[in-house]
Amino acid sequence: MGLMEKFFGLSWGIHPKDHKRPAADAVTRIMPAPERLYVSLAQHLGAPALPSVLVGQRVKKGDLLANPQGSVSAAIHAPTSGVVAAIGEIPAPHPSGLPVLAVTLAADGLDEWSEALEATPDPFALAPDEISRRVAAAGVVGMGGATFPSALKLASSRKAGVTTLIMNGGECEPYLSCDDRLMRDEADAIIDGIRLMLYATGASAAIVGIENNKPEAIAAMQAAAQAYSEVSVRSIPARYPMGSEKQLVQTLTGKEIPAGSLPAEVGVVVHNVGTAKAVRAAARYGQPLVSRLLTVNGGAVKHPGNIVVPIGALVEDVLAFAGGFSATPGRLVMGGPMMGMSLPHARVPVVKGSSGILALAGAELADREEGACIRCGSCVRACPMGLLPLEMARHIQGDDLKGAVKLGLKDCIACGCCAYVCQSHIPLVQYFAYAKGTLAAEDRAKLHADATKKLALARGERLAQEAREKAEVAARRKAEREAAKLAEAAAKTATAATVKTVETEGAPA
Amino acid sequence: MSAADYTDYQAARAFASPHAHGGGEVRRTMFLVLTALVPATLFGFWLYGWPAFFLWLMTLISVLLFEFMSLRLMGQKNAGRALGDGSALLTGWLLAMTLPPWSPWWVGVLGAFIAIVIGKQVFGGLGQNVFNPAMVARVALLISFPLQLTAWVTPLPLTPLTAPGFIESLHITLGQTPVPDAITSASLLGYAKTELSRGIELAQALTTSHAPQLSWLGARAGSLGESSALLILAGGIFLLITGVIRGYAPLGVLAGALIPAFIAHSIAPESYLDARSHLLSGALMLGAFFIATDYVTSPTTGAGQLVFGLGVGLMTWIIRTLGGYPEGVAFAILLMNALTPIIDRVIKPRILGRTWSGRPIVSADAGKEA
Amino acid sequence: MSELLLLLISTALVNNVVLIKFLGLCPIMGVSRSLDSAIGMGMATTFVLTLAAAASWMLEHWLLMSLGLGFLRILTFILAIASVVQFTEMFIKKTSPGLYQSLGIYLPLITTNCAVLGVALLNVQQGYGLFWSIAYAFGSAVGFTLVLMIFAGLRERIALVKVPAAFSGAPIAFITISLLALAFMGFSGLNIQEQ
Amino acid sequence: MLVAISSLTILGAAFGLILGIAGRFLAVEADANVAEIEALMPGTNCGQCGFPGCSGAAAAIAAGEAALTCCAPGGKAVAVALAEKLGVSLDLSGVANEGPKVAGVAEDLCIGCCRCIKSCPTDAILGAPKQIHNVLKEACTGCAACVEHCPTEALLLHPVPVTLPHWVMPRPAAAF
Repeated sequence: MGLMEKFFGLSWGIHPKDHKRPAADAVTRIMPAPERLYVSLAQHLGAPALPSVLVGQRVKKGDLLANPQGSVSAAIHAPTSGVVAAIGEIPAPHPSGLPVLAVTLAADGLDEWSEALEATPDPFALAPDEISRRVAAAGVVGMGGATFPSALKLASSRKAGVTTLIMNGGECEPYLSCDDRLMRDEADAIIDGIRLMLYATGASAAIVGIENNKPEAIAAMQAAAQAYSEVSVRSIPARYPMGSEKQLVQTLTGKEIPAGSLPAEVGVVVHNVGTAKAVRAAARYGQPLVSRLLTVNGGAVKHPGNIVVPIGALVEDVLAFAGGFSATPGRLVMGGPMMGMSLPHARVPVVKGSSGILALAGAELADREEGACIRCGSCVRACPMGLLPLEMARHIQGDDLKGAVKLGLKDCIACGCCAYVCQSHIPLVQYFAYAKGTLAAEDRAKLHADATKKLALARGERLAQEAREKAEVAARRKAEREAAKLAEAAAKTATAATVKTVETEGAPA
Repeated sequence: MSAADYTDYQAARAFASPHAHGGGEVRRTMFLVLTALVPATLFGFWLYGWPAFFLWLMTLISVLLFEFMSLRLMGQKNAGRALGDGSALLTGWLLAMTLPPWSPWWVGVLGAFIAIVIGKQVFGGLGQNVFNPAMVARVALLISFPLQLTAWVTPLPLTPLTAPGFIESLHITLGQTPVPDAITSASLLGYAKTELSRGIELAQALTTSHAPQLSWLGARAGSLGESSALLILAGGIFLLITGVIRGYAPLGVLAGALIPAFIAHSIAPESYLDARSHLLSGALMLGAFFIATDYVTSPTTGAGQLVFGLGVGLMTWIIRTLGGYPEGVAFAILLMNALTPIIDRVIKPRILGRTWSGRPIVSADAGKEA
Repeated sequence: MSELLLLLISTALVNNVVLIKFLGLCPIMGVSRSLDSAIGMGMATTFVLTLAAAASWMLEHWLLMSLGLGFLRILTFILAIASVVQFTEMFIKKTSPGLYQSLGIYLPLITTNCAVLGVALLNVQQGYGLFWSIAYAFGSAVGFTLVLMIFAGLRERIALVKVPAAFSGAPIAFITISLLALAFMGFSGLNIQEQ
Repeated sequence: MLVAISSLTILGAAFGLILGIAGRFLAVEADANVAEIEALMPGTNCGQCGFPGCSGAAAAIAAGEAALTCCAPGGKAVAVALAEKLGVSLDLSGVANEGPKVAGVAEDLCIGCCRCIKSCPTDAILGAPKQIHNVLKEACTGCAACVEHCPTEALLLHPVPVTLPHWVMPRPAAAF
């Protein structure tokens, strides 16, 4: 940091203490499947998957458990071989601890792969859309944490004519090192995956951006990418939130993504390096996404490190495998400390988007009572989006959510920089999450009200119609009755006449 | 602990991210600002003797007292802890530094009341006030008691025998002994103003033997903290280096006051003081580094702070040169405090992906797809 | 030209109609909840003040003085002011319904804004010519608008602040404006003409 | 005296004339915002406000005869929207904001009388005579019209259950 930068505070973002080592340097461990696995049906962005197995059914590792449902969704596969023990609700890996639908698998311990995997010796011989189809069949989602179905992103990038593929190796979150570890261990596989993604999207070049606090990963990736001119590996300054899509694209390409648009607007698409590996496994070997590398770290963890964990393993099993606690944790977090979710307890499953499990000791949390804002402006300087967090929070505190939206609440990426630097310990992100959630609920209520308004209108029309019909029927009846009466009267007169005639006729007789 | 102890973990509620904190504390910030004030204050004690120390002590004690009482009145349970954030202490300290050092005790107490109760607590306490409390008190005192608030004394360091002793100083602070005329002295700004109004040109007025002198170190008539420009500057640089303040507001204040002073002096040296006199007189340096940088009452963006500082500097120069008061920093700060909400509303950072007016930017590549 | 500028500065800042003369406090308190409506109110008042000053000058010099009806001064001035306000109200209602709604009752109440009558009467007192009367009125109106805007900005901020219950609402507004008046006293004795 | 009276009269007449002419040019037709207000109402005509349907309530609100908070199913949201539309400040302290509710049928109490079905403004209740009725949660507005019509108190309002995608981060409990 230069003197001018220090005196005038010119840069966005923050430089948190990264806590990445020694976990990043520990050898990767592989966790065997525990006895029971709880595979959530909603572990991707979009609609939950629809189960395609029955309770009691025997499945092998990689067999389909649930089909995607709707336009944005992803398939889910068995992480090991065993028997489907239940399909029901389990606590979700989410701060609320609310239930989520899941397939419970009793592992048989054999860990047998399914025979139905479609392997291809040369995936580059396939059509690009076929690669997307295989990625979709393998249930690959974004491994950075956003969990957007990757196949959809590949296909839509191709349609949008994306020219540059940005590979996110930033891993700017403190504590996490799974991407770092993956790049060190499997650089060749990642580069192969990147080339497959280039092929599938039709982009001409890929840039891998890696923060300069991971020199080993940069070296490994550069060595692996040497043979391919279309893939370049770039070192970027370590700064949080460098791994955020908008910030990464701007740093690597100088292009600014317009608000409310996808990166495709400026001709780029961003994928995580972990996704590249999953894409390769899907395209080359037909292997679905059934396990992932994640970081177990935090002050309360005895042996921090990176572990390959089957999807659906309980956090408590993972922590036990990692070696347990060295102290009672103050908080369990899934993901990084800046944007990760606090867990209500350890009996929640690992999902495809879990990049880390942190057991933070009380001292690391620095929890304090919220104080009054002293308008120091640290949050304004830290905000990577150029927002005014203090003003937004002030409006939300005063129940003026619309005022907060006017200040740019919808542009907030919830990176947590503002709350991290806040001297008064104001939970700014919580204010924004509360406001966004409340506004979304209001929008839903409005949609609901519009729908019910239509129903009420339809009912009104129907009642009017019924009344009209009733009136018509009544009128018709009346008319008929009158007609009948008339006819009767006419008949009477006629008979009378006839009688008369008869009488008259008969009289002479 | 064994691996099985994870079951002990029980989260009481949903915690929002982030789960880490940078470690910044209001208390630490306030402590750093107080530290930065120490050298200038100690020098002031040496320069003006015991009365200055008594006034300073009186102000600080009453500030803490009023803050404590206000917090209790507002139903704050742990008022003692809230007191520990140091904000009231800083307000009192800054106020004491702008008062004439030999003022009677009630000046300090009344100032503390105005600063804490009217300037800060009625708005809701820390962070809620719109005007700088110390400057509110300073201006209110100046308007109410112009005589006491302009009774500057020539420096009488503790060491020489002519300086008042401990007991004698107590009498001065308690207001029982009036400050002898022989040792009162006008500040340079006041002197220049008086002489100009008498029709005497500056060049002539400033060369006479009884004209107040200037020095960077601050051996001149003035208030506790205003005297030593050098030590105040050192404190300011300390705050810049520790990252407590940023350079925008101080730069703005100095530029806003010195540029017009320099221009006016170049054009008509007989009626306008030079930039150096402005820099080393009165509270300009203190205002630039310690008061214009007050978080609560100044804009939050860098550009806003620059505008704020320029406004303070310019107003100071205008009031000093053209106004009825010899010193204008306090008024200038209050005036710009009043404009701060408007500055904050007009000057905002640009949101990433949006134009300055808030519409999404149009990307250069957008046309290509069509 | 410079004289005109000095008159404007002196009326707008040094002898500010609100903070130094304490005229027109009713709209200052009433329409300062949001900056946008404050700007609208400021503009409306500027229009009324300037026009009313011109009209009252004409009435004073061409009617009252020539007929010796000085005792009718206040009555006629109020008549002129009321008419101008009525016209302004119609105009705003036509051109900017939103502003009309946000100003509400305070728009017709410009009639009773003592700053308007006060400035017209001060003009007579000081014996300005027509042009200077208008300049004086305009300067006062600018001062009024300035204070209204500053005060609205401050109140927008205070609205989001946890003011103790005893002080919330009008009390804190009065305290704030008193502190603002304190700040404006810095301009007192601003001796521009002489230098 | 005469001069004074006549000059004031003439003056008044002159100003009146000017204003009259101006009034002709600047005339504004009174805006009919009843329709706009009605657009903000839930539109289910449940009648809980005591007016004949939402249009009646909208007319009453426009005329200033009804409180902005009169709409029970709309709750706080509608009151705030109305206040914004009409540009008035609103005292929300009297509005109970318990969150959205839906009706539910207690199956052991329902006798299948069909009275609730007829009362529902959005056709959200399904059922046939002598059959246990059921509420379509998606169509229910929580207006409570059916609750009054149920002879066995089988219909009750329940808060809408919170689900994972609809969970909202709670507001921080400000400590200061």
